Amino acid sequence: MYGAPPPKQLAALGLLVLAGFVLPHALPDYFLYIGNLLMMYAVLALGLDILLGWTGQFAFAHIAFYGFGIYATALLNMRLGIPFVLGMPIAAAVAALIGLLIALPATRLRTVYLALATYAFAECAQWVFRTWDSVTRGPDGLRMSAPQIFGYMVGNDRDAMPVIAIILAVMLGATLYLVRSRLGRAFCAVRDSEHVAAASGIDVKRTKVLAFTISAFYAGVAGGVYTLFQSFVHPDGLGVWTLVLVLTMIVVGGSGTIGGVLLGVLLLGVLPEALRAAPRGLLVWQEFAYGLILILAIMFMPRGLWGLVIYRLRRKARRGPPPQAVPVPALEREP
Amino acid sequence: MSALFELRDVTMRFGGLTALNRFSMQVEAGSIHALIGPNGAGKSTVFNCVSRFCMPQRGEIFFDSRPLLAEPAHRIVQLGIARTFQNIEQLHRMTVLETVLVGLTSRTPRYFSFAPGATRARAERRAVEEAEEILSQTALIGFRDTLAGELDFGRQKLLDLARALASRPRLLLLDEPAAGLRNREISFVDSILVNLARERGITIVLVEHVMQLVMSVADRVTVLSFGEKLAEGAPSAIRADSKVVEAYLGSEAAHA
Amino acid sequence: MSLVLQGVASGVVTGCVYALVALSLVIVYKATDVVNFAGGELVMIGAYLGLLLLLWFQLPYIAMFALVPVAVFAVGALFDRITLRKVGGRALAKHVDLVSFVVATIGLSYLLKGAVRVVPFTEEVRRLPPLFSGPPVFIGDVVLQRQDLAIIAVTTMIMLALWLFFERTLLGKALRATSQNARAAALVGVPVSAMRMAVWGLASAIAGIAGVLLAPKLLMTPDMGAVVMLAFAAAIIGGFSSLPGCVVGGIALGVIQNLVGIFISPQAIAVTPFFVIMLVLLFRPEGLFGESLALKKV
Amino acid sequence: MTIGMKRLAGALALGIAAAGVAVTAKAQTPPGVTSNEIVIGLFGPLSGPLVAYGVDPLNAAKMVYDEVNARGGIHGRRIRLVIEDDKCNGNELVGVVKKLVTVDNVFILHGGSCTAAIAAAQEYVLREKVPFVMLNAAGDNAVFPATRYMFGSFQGTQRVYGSALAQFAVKDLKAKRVAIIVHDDDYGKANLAAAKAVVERLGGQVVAQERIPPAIADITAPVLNLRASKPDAILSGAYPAPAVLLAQKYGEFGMTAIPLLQSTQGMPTPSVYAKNVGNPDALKNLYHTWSFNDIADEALHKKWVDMYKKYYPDREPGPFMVTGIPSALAVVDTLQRMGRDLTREKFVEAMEKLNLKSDVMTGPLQFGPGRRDALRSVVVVKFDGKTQKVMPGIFAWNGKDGN
Repeated sequence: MYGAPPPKQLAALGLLVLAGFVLPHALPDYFLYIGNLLMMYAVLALGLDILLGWTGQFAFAHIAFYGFGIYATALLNMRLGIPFVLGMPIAAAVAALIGLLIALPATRLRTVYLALATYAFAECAQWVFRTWDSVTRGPDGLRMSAPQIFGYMVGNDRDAMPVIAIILAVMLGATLYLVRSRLGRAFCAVRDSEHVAAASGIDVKRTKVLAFTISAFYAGVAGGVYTLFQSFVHPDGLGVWTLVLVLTMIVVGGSGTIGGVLLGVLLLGVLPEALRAAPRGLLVWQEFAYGLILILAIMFMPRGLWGLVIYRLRRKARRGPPPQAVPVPALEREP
Repeated sequence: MSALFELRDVTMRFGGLTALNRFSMQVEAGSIHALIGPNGAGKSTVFNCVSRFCMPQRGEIFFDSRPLLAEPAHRIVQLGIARTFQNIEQLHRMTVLETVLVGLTSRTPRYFSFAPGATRARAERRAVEEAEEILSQTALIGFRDTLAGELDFGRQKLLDLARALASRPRLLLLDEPAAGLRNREISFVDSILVNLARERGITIVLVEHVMQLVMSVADRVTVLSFGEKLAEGAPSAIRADSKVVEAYLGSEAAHA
Repeated sequence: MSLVLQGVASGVVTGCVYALVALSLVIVYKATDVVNFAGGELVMIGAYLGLLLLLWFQLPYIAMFALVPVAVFAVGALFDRITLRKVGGRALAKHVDLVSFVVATIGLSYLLKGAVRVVPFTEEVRRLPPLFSGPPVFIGDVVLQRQDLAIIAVTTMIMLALWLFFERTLLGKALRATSQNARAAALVGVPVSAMRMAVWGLASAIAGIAGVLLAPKLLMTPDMGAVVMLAFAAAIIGGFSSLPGCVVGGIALGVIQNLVGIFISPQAIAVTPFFVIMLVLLFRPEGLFGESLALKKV
Repeated sequence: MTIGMKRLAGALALGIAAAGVAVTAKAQTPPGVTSNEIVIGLFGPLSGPLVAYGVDPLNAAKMVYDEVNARGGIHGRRIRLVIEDDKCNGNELVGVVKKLVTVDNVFILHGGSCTAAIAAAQEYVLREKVPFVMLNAAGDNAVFPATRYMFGSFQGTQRVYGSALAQFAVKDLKAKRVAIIVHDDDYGKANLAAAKAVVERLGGQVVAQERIPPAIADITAPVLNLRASKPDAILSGAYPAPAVLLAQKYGEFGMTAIPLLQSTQGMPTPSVYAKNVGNPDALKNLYHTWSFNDIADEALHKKWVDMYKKYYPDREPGPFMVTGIPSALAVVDTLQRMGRDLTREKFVEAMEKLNLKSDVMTGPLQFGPGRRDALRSVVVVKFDGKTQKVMPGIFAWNGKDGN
């Protein structure tokens, strides 16, 4: 991608913020909660997709940075009295720093080795959250006190929504610019061919390290967002299930596309809520259906739902002579 | 005699296999230098050593009297050496224009990625304009927004060349640019190469099996066989060299 | 001292179980480049199928032991035929395969787990009768169950059989060729996609046997597939491409876990395999037994 | 984009209108109560890994309410249930609670099988002042410290089990050196703390504390550690799978001279447990806590099983079925005592006065000011693999040990 984000997309960000301010006055807590949850997942998934979809690094450490973001933001607030507006950026920055430290050895690894090493890191982090009683309250879970933003208490869905909408808009806007930059193109080039990337002057290792770092930053921010509308964190929620959920959002929606990731977040976030209407006896099949959806999505939508949508749109736009018809010109030889 | 590019005594082993054995060659500025040899002779290894994808056990490589082996892979293009790839190694999921923008990396300012603003907008605009110009030159402008992976084989090769050209190289390493192309496309490549060397003064090292192309464009030919230099000279001399004909050209000479 | 010896002996047995599952993962990875995150669920399916055959169909133990690998073979082969062939058929670049393949296997793992979970019988922990029962065996101070000895024996036999199969039989050689260079294998007439299917079946059958063997030892729940992470750790220690490496890796892991439990803390047992994975990859990115990666032809 | 904006505007208008209606409606009647209906939000894990703790118990609770409705309801009001699946996942359970409170406008919440997930919703429930009665979670972390609106632990907390085993070990078995093995999670932590406090209070000594991972594959190391500490009794708070592994190794290592005391959660069905252990020797010296009446009085238990089979003819009740009953009985009892005048605050006050001698549990279900855990006394049973023998005495937690 290149250039600047289209004005329409930037306007959509404005609309998102507007909705964040208006909806709390219109909807019951339940919808606000689901909305906040979706916005948090959006930040989390956008971050994972930078690594997975844009840079092509199959890394699983994301969930650890998310957990770190939650605990760090909450503990900075509770233990040191550092307000959210400072605490969350600090937490996210430290998450990014850990991401950088992980990336230095991890970028030497490929494919299965990278996937397993980063997964192992995530498991180790979860173990630390569960075992480090004196700081995280361990398996009892941590009750978080409500954060303050410029002296204004947040902690319920109503008050948190505008703040979360602003954070998502900022992160989304940053992503829009990021993918349209030299760095964003370097991510894609590394994903498609490290050889071509290196031969084009891209420092492959540095690019990967940056992708890890930025991705960890997003996860840290998502963790900070969690503290805005939730009041309790437990290590059990920071395990493989949440990771697979975010991964599924990306894959079903369409990895390596912002629209696809958002679509995936929306679909998989709303799906369990929509399933509430299903007959009770069928609920037990959810896990089975979840696996089936994953398999079918991978089989029939290699580019995710977004890929299907884009493909349709493109085909519509391609009424007229197909570009293959352009002939190869035969240049005259120099004498 | 001004050698722009020189390999001196390069030996490269992979496990027990010696891909290059004390191989030396000199390339003169502004020339088109072909590197030929049977499959597995080590031609691509030469390029991979220059690209810094592998590290020779011994020997040195100089570009403009500067030792290359001390540089990391991504610095090579900044020094003025660009390359294409033999197998179509493509940025499959990037569009044609984006691919050329990637080629422009070494010449795009490293503005802060997240910062919207006038500097960034100007830099992006300039890069896109330049990329479009390169696409026009290589007759790919009609495919500007097509995914590279969706191009036909010939145009993928062209795109690879366009990407390499985007860095404004002084030395261009082309790995089988004509392999698998139809005659009509080969003559197009032919014309582009000659144009690049004569008009823009780009030095070209060409690995190629299509003798028709080699013989028509090369100023000088080096023949590699099993990692060692077999012969070197003008195309006509190589063609006449009995050793070369025996070792390599053999049956193919008849076709050429 | 007997404390440590006992820990080591039990660790060896548990390690053999990890090794069996790891073998299944590595065979698939070597031949098809797919990291099978559903490996643990194939183990689980094997165990529950065994229980089904024994309790529901009242089959003798030997018949069950023979039928389970066949059934799980079918599950794996069908998964490859139906899903992976389609996913692999249209892949553009290498890493895209990896993500898609891995997600497909994650899908399979949830599918299998979900299918087992709908049967209320599986709500409670179950146990498959052991292959051999009887009083435990004493070797000095060290106690082992007869089933433990059976596990060691079967692991050794499978290991040997696999070695003979890959080294000595035409089919095995064809499989190896496929895993080293699919395109070249296709050129010399190896039916590559049938081979991939066979590999998936074979690996799944091994997982199924592992299920029958370890179900008496680890007990059965629909979530018992979590053992796959231990197998991954074993495989990583072994280099992820070496069959003997798996066995050594599995046994090393089993022993390390017990020593950690004895000398450090049982709390740390859970994190040991992951710590081992990170440590091994930090210092030896190709694992302890792995061959270093050759440059891909550009 | 314009279509999207129009839709958004439409949705907004609708939402605002709906909110307006909701506000006016709220002012007239207490939420979830009409002249002929009480709405209760009932939820538990109906899918996911912990489905065993959800489907049958929730069915059983529903059965209790259905039975009440069949007899004409409570003071002329029928109970209407809104049933949801929480998957035992915190994020999901919080969503369910918010849906039940703000969309379905239930009177009270009744549900939750997992303490950690319930704890995630606690702050919201307290803020919105909605009574929350737990379905069948042990719930240590949701009832300690006690909060006004959360009620639960109808089968006893982990503190109760830990304390009962410790009392039995030190007082009845005269153990001086006690080794404790628990899960490395919140339940294990609470169990261990209570057991340790009791042992030390009674003059015993805790010689080993092993915290094992819930998914442990090889339990050799912790069992060796237990053996090395030379205990007079081993207290276990392990879950079903590790509990079986523990008993197997304990038998294998010839430790059967040392009594093994297992908390309830490790053996949901004792006969299945015995079958899983496989080695009758290992059960020679086994005791376990029990909080249900079925061992002492099978007839009472059978009544509920038969009723379950009547309501759900195509489902064989699992081991956790009865765990859904006591909480539902407590809600019904409280509503009965309240009469027709229902508010959430009055429900809390009536719940505090609960003193129910249910025919399901071993002890009375009681709450009080500052007490939100219902069951504090259990029995200890000796189990040899075939017969169960209730040991004399009721083992009660004193409300302090381990807090």
